[in-house]
Amino acid sequence: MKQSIYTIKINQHLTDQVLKMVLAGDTSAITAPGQFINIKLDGFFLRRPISVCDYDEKTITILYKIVGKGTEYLSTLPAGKTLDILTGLGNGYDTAKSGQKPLLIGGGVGVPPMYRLAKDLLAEGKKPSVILGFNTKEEAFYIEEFKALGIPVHVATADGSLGTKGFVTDVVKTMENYTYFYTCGPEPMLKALSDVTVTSGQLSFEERMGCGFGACMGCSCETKYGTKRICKDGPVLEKEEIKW
Amino acid sequence: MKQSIYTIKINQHLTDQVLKMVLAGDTSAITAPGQFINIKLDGFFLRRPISVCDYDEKTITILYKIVGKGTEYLSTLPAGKTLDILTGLGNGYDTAKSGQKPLLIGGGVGVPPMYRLAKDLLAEGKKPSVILGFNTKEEAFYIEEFKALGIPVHVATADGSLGTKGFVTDVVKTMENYTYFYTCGPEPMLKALSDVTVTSGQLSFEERMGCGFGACMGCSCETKYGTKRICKDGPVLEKEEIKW
Amino acid sequence: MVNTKVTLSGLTLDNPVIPASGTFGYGYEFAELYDINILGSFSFKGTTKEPRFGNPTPRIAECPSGMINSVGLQNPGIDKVISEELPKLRKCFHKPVIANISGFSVDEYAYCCERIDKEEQVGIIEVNVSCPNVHHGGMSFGTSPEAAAEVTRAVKAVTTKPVYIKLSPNVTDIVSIAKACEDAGADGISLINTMMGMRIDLKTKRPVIANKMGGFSGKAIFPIAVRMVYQVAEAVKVPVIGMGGVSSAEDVIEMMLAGATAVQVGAANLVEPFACKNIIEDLPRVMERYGITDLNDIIGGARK
Amino acid sequence: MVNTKVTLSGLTLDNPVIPASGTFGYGYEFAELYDINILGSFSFKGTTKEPRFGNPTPRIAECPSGMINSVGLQNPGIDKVISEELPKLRKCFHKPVIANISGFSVDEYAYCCERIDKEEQVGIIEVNVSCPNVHHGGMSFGTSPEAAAEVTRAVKAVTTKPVYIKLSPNVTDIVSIAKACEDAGADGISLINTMMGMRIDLKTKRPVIANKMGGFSGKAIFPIAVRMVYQVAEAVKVPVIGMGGVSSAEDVIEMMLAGATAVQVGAANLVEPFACKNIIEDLPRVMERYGITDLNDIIGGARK
Repeated sequence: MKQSIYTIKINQHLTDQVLKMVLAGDTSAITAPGQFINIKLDGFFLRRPISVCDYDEKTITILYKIVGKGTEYLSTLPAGKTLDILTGLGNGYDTAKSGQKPLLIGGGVGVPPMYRLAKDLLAEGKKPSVILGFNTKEEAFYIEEFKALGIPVHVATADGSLGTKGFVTDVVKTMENYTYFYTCGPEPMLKALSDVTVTSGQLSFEERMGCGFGACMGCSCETKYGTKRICKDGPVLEKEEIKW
Repeated sequence: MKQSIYTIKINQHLTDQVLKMVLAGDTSAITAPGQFINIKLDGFFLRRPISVCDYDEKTITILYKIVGKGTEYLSTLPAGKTLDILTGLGNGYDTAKSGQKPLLIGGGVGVPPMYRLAKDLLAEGKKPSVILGFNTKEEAFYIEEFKALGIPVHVATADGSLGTKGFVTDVVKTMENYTYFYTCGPEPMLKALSDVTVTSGQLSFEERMGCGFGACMGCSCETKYGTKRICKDGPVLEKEEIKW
Repeated sequence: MVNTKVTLSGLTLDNPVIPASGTFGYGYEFAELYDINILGSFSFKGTTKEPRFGNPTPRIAECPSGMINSVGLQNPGIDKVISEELPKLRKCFHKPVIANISGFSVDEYAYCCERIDKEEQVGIIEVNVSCPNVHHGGMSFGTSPEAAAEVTRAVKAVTTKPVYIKLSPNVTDIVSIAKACEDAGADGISLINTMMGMRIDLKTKRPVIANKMGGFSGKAIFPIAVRMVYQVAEAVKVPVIGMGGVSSAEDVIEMMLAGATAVQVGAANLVEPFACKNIIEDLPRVMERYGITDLNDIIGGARK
Repeated sequence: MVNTKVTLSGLTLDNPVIPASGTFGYGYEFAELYDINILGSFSFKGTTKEPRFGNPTPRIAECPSGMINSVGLQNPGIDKVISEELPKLRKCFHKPVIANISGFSVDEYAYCCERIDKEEQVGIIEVNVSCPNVHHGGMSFGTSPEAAAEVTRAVKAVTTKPVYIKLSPNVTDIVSIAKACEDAGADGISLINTMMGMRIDLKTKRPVIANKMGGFSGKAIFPIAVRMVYQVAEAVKVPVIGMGGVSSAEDVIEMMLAGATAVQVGAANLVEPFACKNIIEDLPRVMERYGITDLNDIIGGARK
């Protein structure tokens, strides 16, 4: 983990409620896809944890949804404004276990971390496929960016306004011989996926956090291998250890 | 009283601890010299009351000293930044009672309101003289501006590094046939002045305020004519009514 | 179209927003700023039998997200309030007001409440039991169920209008005190009064407040107020007026979800003179945002 | 050159800055960030006889200038703390630590304190009496002078090291409880623990915290903490460790002026991982700014 100051380069709407923010600064603490950053916001006490969508030597890209006053304030910040951020938080996904044809499943705000994960898997010479789930076409985002990676992209919307009508699980059921799965999204989706998937995999969980770096025990959960902190031992857990 | 948004045009140091700020916005609520404004600052609960040094149709000029975290923050604000301010607060000085040769006495942060007061008295065809008191030459400010009004300007410094060595009262004792006096400054100075002055006059008081517009009774004081609120019935009181 | 009307002991308010006692004077400073008849009601400056200057100054201290005041119940006394303040107030406020009464003995409470009860402008009598009891070593009436109940009984015996007891939060068991007041005949409970707090000036190395300690209010105490309103509303049958750090329409809704039938706005008025006006204007929009069509539907909703 | 050394019951600290229990784990998360040996000491995670997962999640809520937590004393239990945590801690922290002990019965407090008393890493035992007493309808030990004194006596009977009682602020009369602990043999008093608070989610219309209420901490409660530290330090002869919303070197000095001999930093560590390091580095400069050459000169200075 590192604490550093970042400068907003881009902060623009992708949909009515989802924005893309590009932050310039030290990215050396980020060690795996699926990790998150924790952002200090003027006028708020707790930092706001947001998963990393992508990063390079000089910038971090996050895609965040306006869900409360904090993210609402974040959405109003202009390029050039600086932010105090903790980076390199959480365990992230382990790409070593993916096998040759891993399946990546992102639901809503769970979509962003799948992007960097897909890039890393491709870099390792693997052949990932991605399934993106949204409520409606209006709420869908980043589909083109995933397609630009040159990987199979399946989309599901609850109202059928885009791609398959239904949930990501409906698409997963149609997929064959995938070697592993990685997912991030709302807990009901994660639960459903751990039931319908035929391989083992890694699931990224959300929980209200105090510190985001393992100090306060605010976001603990019980696993088959004992108590874990979502912020430090997670957010990624293995299918086999999860107690539903 | 009016609440409005103002834009900082100038915010520059006059001395190590005293700054001049020019604010652009609605000045229609200001009705008399010696009134003050109450400034909302991000990250602080209470507004910060500061006396008006001068104003015109479009701008307000304040001179403020860094005395705590609030004014320290104020001193860091760049031109262009906007502020939520209450204007037209307090009773201000009554120029009608001045006579032909009023004496204006400002001590330290009590100097600023004397400037607009002098201008108004001049505009009424009177012949004000001003006495400015500071601790040292380094802490002195606005002397040239007062001289530019074409009025007699006497300066006293506690260490004698500028003007008369001593207090404003030492200068007052040497003054002859003034018709009235107006003053603003630290309470010990006000007390001393009410003793050495040979005419009646008006004194502006400071007190920790809650609201600044008469609602909370935080800054009450007892006078010979009953209880008054420094923020609403003051800050200017008449020599005769003050209970020391 | 949403409904913001709520009813306190038979008194229907256009909306639940009520400026808290001591932050709105007797109304006129604010009447100069906006038509205060948009308010649900308002609770006027705490009134005592004798005129009071209050505590020595400084009486005000800055805090993170709040402030400390030690005004000490400055007021002109019950006689002048009835002979001068209420007639002046009648000119700018045409709704029933909440008469906030303080005392330093049971008799003084009863005396002032009996007097104010006869004023037709008064809709509700709000009894502040946070004052020290001069007959019991200055311990606040509000810190003991027995003392709070004694005041309640004495006031109820000489009044005809609804009596609400305003409780102090500086206690171990707010519920037992609220219940004691209800059992003693209180028509409703107002909470919370200010928390006892202190700041020290690093330059002078002395307390900022001349009286050393004072009443801490503002956004900072909102989570404590919500907790106590929730606990008390769960325990009593009479209506609860919630207050403590309320400064937005969202806060009003949160207080009502905790169990408040109406909500008072205090310190916010002092830093934001238009706070109540803004809250009242925002309320319908915020209600719609959270799918609320009638405020009466959400009172105590968080307990369901 | 200024002196920041202070002494608690014979234990001299390089500076008065101590991370508060529950905000610093058992130290290693922070040891990865900076050399925690710069700390005066630190109070490790509240430890109980049995391992505890704590309360259901969500356990955290945002507040103005603060936060609510309802972690519920998650800890591996006294056995594992002694067999695993302390040996790990010894590697990154070479000073005496403050052992924070919680319990749900007098016997449990005594059992855990007797065990931890034998660990040479432990310099002070800090007994958290804010926990519910399972033998008395879950009323917190810290809300009654008798219960707090009973815990103090039981712990003192089986320990050799200085015992500090950490008090709950959710009481009517903090002084009577502090005095009862002192009379029962406490070597010092730590205060304040968190305030009971609650937030309600306007979207779900339910409390944010799964347990409904939780402990409110952060800058927001600082004025309440300063007031209680002032009151307690004035009333007892034993040293007081002050805490509650401390987040800057200025706050440390204000707490000491109120009467604290040492100061704990809690919630600030969670939002500012380098909070204690920053405070320790700022302290000499801030002391000079306010003309303080030795921190021992200002302890209780606001009372003089």
